[in-house]
Amino acid sequence: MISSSFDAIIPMLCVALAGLVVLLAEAFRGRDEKMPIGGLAIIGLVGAGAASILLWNRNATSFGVVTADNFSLFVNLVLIGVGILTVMFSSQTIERDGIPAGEYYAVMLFGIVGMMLMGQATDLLVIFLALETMSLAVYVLTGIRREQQQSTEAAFKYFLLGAFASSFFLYGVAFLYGVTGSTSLDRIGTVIAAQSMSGNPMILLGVGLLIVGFAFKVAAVPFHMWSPDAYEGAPAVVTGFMSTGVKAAAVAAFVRVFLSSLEPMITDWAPVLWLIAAATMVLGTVVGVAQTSLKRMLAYSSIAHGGYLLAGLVAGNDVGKAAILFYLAAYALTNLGAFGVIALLGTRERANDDLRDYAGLFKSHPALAVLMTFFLLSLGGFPPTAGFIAKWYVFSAAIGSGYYGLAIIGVLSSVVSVFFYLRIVVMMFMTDRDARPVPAPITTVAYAGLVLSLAGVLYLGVLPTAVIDFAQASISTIF
Amino acid sequence: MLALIPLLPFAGFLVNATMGRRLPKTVTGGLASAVMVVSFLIAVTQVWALAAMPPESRQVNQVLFTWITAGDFSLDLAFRLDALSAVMILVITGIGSLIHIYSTAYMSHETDADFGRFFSYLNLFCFFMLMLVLGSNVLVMFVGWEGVGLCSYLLIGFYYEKQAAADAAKKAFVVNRIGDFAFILGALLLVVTFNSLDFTTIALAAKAMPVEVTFGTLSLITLLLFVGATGKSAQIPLYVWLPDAMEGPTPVSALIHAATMVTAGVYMIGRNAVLFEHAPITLGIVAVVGAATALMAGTIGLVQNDIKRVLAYSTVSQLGYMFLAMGMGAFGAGIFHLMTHAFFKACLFLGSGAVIHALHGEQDIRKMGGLKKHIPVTYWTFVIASVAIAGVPGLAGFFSKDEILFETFLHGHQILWGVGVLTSLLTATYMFRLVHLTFHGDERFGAVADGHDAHGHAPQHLSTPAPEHLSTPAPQHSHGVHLHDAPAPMAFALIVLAIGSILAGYVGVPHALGGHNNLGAWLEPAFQATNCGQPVATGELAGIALEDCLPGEEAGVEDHAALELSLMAVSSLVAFAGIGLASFLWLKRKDIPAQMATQFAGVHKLLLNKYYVDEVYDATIVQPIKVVSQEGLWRGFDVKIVDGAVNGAGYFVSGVSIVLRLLQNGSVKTYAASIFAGAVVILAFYLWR
Amino acid sequence: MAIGHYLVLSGVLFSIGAAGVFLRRNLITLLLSVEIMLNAVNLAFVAFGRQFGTVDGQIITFFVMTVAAAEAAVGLALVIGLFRHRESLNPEAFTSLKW
Amino acid sequence: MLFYAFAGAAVIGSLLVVTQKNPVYSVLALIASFFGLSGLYVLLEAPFVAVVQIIIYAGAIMVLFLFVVMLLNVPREDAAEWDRAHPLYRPMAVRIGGALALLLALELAWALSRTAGLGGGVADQHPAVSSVAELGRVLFTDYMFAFEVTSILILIAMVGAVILAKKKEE
Repeated sequence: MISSSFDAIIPMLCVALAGLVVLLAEAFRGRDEKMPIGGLAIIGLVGAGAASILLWNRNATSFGVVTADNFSLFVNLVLIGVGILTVMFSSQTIERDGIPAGEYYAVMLFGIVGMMLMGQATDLLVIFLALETMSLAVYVLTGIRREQQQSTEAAFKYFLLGAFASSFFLYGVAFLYGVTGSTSLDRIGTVIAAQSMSGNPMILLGVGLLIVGFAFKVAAVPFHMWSPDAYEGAPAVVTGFMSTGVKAAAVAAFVRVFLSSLEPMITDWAPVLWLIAAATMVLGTVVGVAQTSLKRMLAYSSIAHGGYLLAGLVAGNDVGKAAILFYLAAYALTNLGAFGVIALLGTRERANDDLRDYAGLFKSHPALAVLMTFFLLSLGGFPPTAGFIAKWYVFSAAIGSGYYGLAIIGVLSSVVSVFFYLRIVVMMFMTDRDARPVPAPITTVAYAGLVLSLAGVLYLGVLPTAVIDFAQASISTIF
Repeated sequence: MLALIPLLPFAGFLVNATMGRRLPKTVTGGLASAVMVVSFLIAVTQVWALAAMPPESRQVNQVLFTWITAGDFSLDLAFRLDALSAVMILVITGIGSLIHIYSTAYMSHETDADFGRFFSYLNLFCFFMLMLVLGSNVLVMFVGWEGVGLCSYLLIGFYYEKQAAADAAKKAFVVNRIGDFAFILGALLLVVTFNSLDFTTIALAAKAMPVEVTFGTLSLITLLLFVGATGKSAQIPLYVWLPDAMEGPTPVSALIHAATMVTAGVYMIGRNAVLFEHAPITLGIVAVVGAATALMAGTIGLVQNDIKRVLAYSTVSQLGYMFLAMGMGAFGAGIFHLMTHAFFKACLFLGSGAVIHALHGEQDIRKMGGLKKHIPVTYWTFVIASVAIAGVPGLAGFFSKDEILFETFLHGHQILWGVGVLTSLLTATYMFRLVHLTFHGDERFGAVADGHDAHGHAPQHLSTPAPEHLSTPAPQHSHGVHLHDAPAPMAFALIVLAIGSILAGYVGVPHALGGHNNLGAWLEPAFQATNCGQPVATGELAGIALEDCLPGEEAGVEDHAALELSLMAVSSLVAFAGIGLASFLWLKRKDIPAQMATQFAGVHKLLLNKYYVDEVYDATIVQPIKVVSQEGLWRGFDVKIVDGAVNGAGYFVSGVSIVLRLLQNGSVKTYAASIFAGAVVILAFYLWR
Repeated sequence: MAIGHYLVLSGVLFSIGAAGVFLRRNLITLLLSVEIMLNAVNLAFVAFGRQFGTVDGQIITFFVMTVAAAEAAVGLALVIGLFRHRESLNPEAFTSLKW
Repeated sequence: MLFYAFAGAAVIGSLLVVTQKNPVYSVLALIASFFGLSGLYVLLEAPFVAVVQIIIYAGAIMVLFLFVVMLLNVPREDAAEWDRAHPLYRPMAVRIGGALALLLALELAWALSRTAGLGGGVADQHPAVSSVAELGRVLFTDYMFAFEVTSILILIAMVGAVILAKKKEE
């Protein structure tokens, strides 16, 4: 065991190292000295990306609990993308909001380590530790504007409910351990496959509790209630980060656990997830309609998107698995872009995230308005954007597995969801109002981040084949 | 080369969208028109090349790249030019060019920025519309389908300062989304059934399936697609948005809401002709819905007083005709009418635009009259188009409408035929009512200021001040003030379209009149399931392909010559009767309409209020939900402004939404309770199952 | 003692902890309740581990304790932050984010 | 019957935690409960866990809690002044929470009662492994990676706690 190679953890090591360097750099920084700390973070992330690409197809494992199969590498790349874009947007906002740069980036990088580990871990205990690593980092980031009551309140709600849900998750791990004698996914899988377990109440308890834990992190109904509050209270960049990164990591682990070791019990968990997915899509969409805060509106939209992801998981077929990965990438780019725009329009005193703050944005910031429109159209699933292809895949996967109801609910809710995305577009293009406090001029780096997201959104929408092939290759190696 | 046809307008859009606000109007308008004209020329050369091919293999494919793959399912982003899409691209680029040219003059009062915005939307629309018709599979078509919806929305709401325009835009969007919902489901079901979305593949596969006598998968698919079509093409029950869409600038009404976008549903059925033919139940529904829409919209059109609304209801009615044809399986006739209708309806809309332009925004025909001598070009083109739509022999509308009625009769649907003839009478009547009230008789446009409030029953939309040209205050005209006729670009478009309204019918002169129904023959292969256009690579396919490629028999056509001639005589008589009736009522005995309005006050009111459909929707869906959502107003939630985007069905959702969001009460304990309850329920499910 | 006894005890403790989240009007007690839940899980792990005769259960317990400690640190920091804003520890005092 | 004594201590301690109004008492009750648990660990032949439970959990973590309670100096619960903001929901949350907890306990008990093979003594099948040496060996071989991960976890917690609780600058 000890002799096993370190290969599989190199991407994580890169990011963790970058986190440490960032912390040290901050410690040795002079009081008013300017330091390109974000650059350090990006170097680490790019290194991790390169490592992930080099590990492609090598199926490395380390310590018996970490794997670098193509599935996790795909998720890694998504997470690295999330990280890089977040850093690019943060470059503007942390200075504006007076957030301590070193700590902020360090915690974020450590959070990414946790997220990557979520996808790479093949042991329930390690998944739990990764989950906690990721969560703690995100709690801290949520509450990082401690002078704002909303920020702290959001962090505390998120924290308390997160801890609450984690204990359910952990209890589930305990039951699975109690039945199979191991926390290793392989071992659990073999034990479950060897003997029919679906009559065993203890393993059902375990599966049910694991669903609670994962569904909480994915913000699925009825475990979603933390997310609108946390998303609204957190700084917009952090919201973008956690609405994409946390969801991607949680879905990755969810998929790995449920479609590999718990796959034999699919008839047990699929109906539950079916209901959760349907409720999530509907509720996220419907409640989103009544929101006036953009962050909150997009929070509900994120909930709905979690539902679409779960629909892919329920479908459970090859198309569905690839669809989940593709959806993660498409959703991450789109949502980050949207939150990036929101973040850049805020000021230190005010988040400027009310719908009315967007009136006449096309007149004052035409470029931002156009970018935002693309992101919103993609979130709404308009062709030819990434969101459309992603939804198309998920729904055709659901139909392919015979889940017609789920597909109809999904299509319906995505049709309805267009209303609230459209409201923002209407505000930006078809309303005149210039009373909004003028935000600071937007830096080139932040703009570059937005353009990068847009390029990704359009690339995935117009030429999705390459990424889809990639996703299919990733998924086929493990399941 | 094929891809250039849509890409040119797209390039125009990019330029105008990014730099339009900084460029002078001549550049933006000129560029936008130029790309359309070039696109038209390319389309002509392409169609020319297509025509040079043998009829059975008229198909040009251009695969740009593979768009989507999933398992063994793969989909190309590909364009396909065949007989059907050839007709469509000629109509779109041709009439599109004319309308662009017309708009350079019509929109010249706008500011540079708005002018650029208008043309960028218009170009974008043409791009999506061309995608829609050129797409070789359902998904590419859907891209265009959604895109034109979006552009239509942007263009209807072009004068967004005006509440009515903003509301109309939202209404159009919401109604269209309902249709789109059905369309996507239909598309997904197609994937499941055929594992393909390529039109040719589907058609070939469907051909091998038995015709569904009872309601089956094909019927469901086609029905879902048809629901999508009713949204886009304004048929019962989703037609309500089209009359309101007249809030957009008039060239938009001509291009989008008469000539092109609204016909997308008809085109889509034609594209999937084989599929629909194997689902006779759906075809029956299509026919009945089409006929019912034609009749209903025709009756409403009879009493409307807004010049554009009359035309809007006329459009709905004519679209009903097209669907009637499609429902009869007479796809060629439907597309034929689509084409001729594009000419004369575009001409009518542009003519009405010229009238409105001349009168500085007046749209109420009761305040017009006697315009004949003031704006002769507009008058004559308008009359020609009206004659064409009325179905007077020799002009475009006659041939196409007659083919539809003939096919309907031939298929033994005498009732539907009767409905069609009745609608035809109505069409002639309301069109000439429009002509007479607008161009003949007394000049009533001087008395605008005094008479305005006297009309107690004026429709609501008229109570808002002159909708267009907000930038120019509408001066009150009096007698003797010179009304300027359409400026050169507008006149050019009108004249070309008027000529088209006369001549367009001659591509489909029926056999009974010694013609060869060239268009019908041209289109015929497009409605068959052949893959003759594809290079035949595999041996076993070759046999089938060759068999399919044999020219179709035209048996039995001549046998019905006598019947067709007599039916033609009937409809010609009907057309003349309608025109005569209108002339009698609104020129000679102007007291009779007023008397009838009082004598049949109930009917008149019913028609004037469009059968109260809007009111019924309002009372049954909107109002109850409004009440619910206003409960949420105590938190200072401004429904009118903020929630305005959600109309109609949207109110329902927002009502539910407001109730549901109350659960999110901010207390961490409630949230924990939700998690806890979820956990307990899941465990209970597992244990008590 | 039968393993079942330990598991039932663990279940009871877990339920008490979960109930505690709802019963008290004090942020700190809420955190303590979560600690009870984690300890209940620990008990289950150790009991299972004993049954299998391996050290896995015990070792997992250490990790859970570490996590608990880390959570406590962050949680208490947040409580202090909240207290600074409102001079209150009542969870209902912090409901500015809602709907 | 030591089991019942320790179990009783743990349960009563926990109940006290969630019923006491004064957070100081709650913390102390929890420590008492931990002693009960610690005793159970001894019964399960896991003496090292028992010791750690006392030293780390009760000794360090709980002291941290106590420290914060003292720092904030809020000896009792707030009066219900904030609760009135939600006349409808708060008592409901309490009741629902209590009912749900009861349901959960019943569910767990019921599930366990239906699971076969839980009746046997916990020590029947395998000999206990309670040597600290063995514990350490496994911890630093099989669980080495998990162990390393906790270092990041703790680092985040440290940095996070500092950022979140630090007083405002300026």
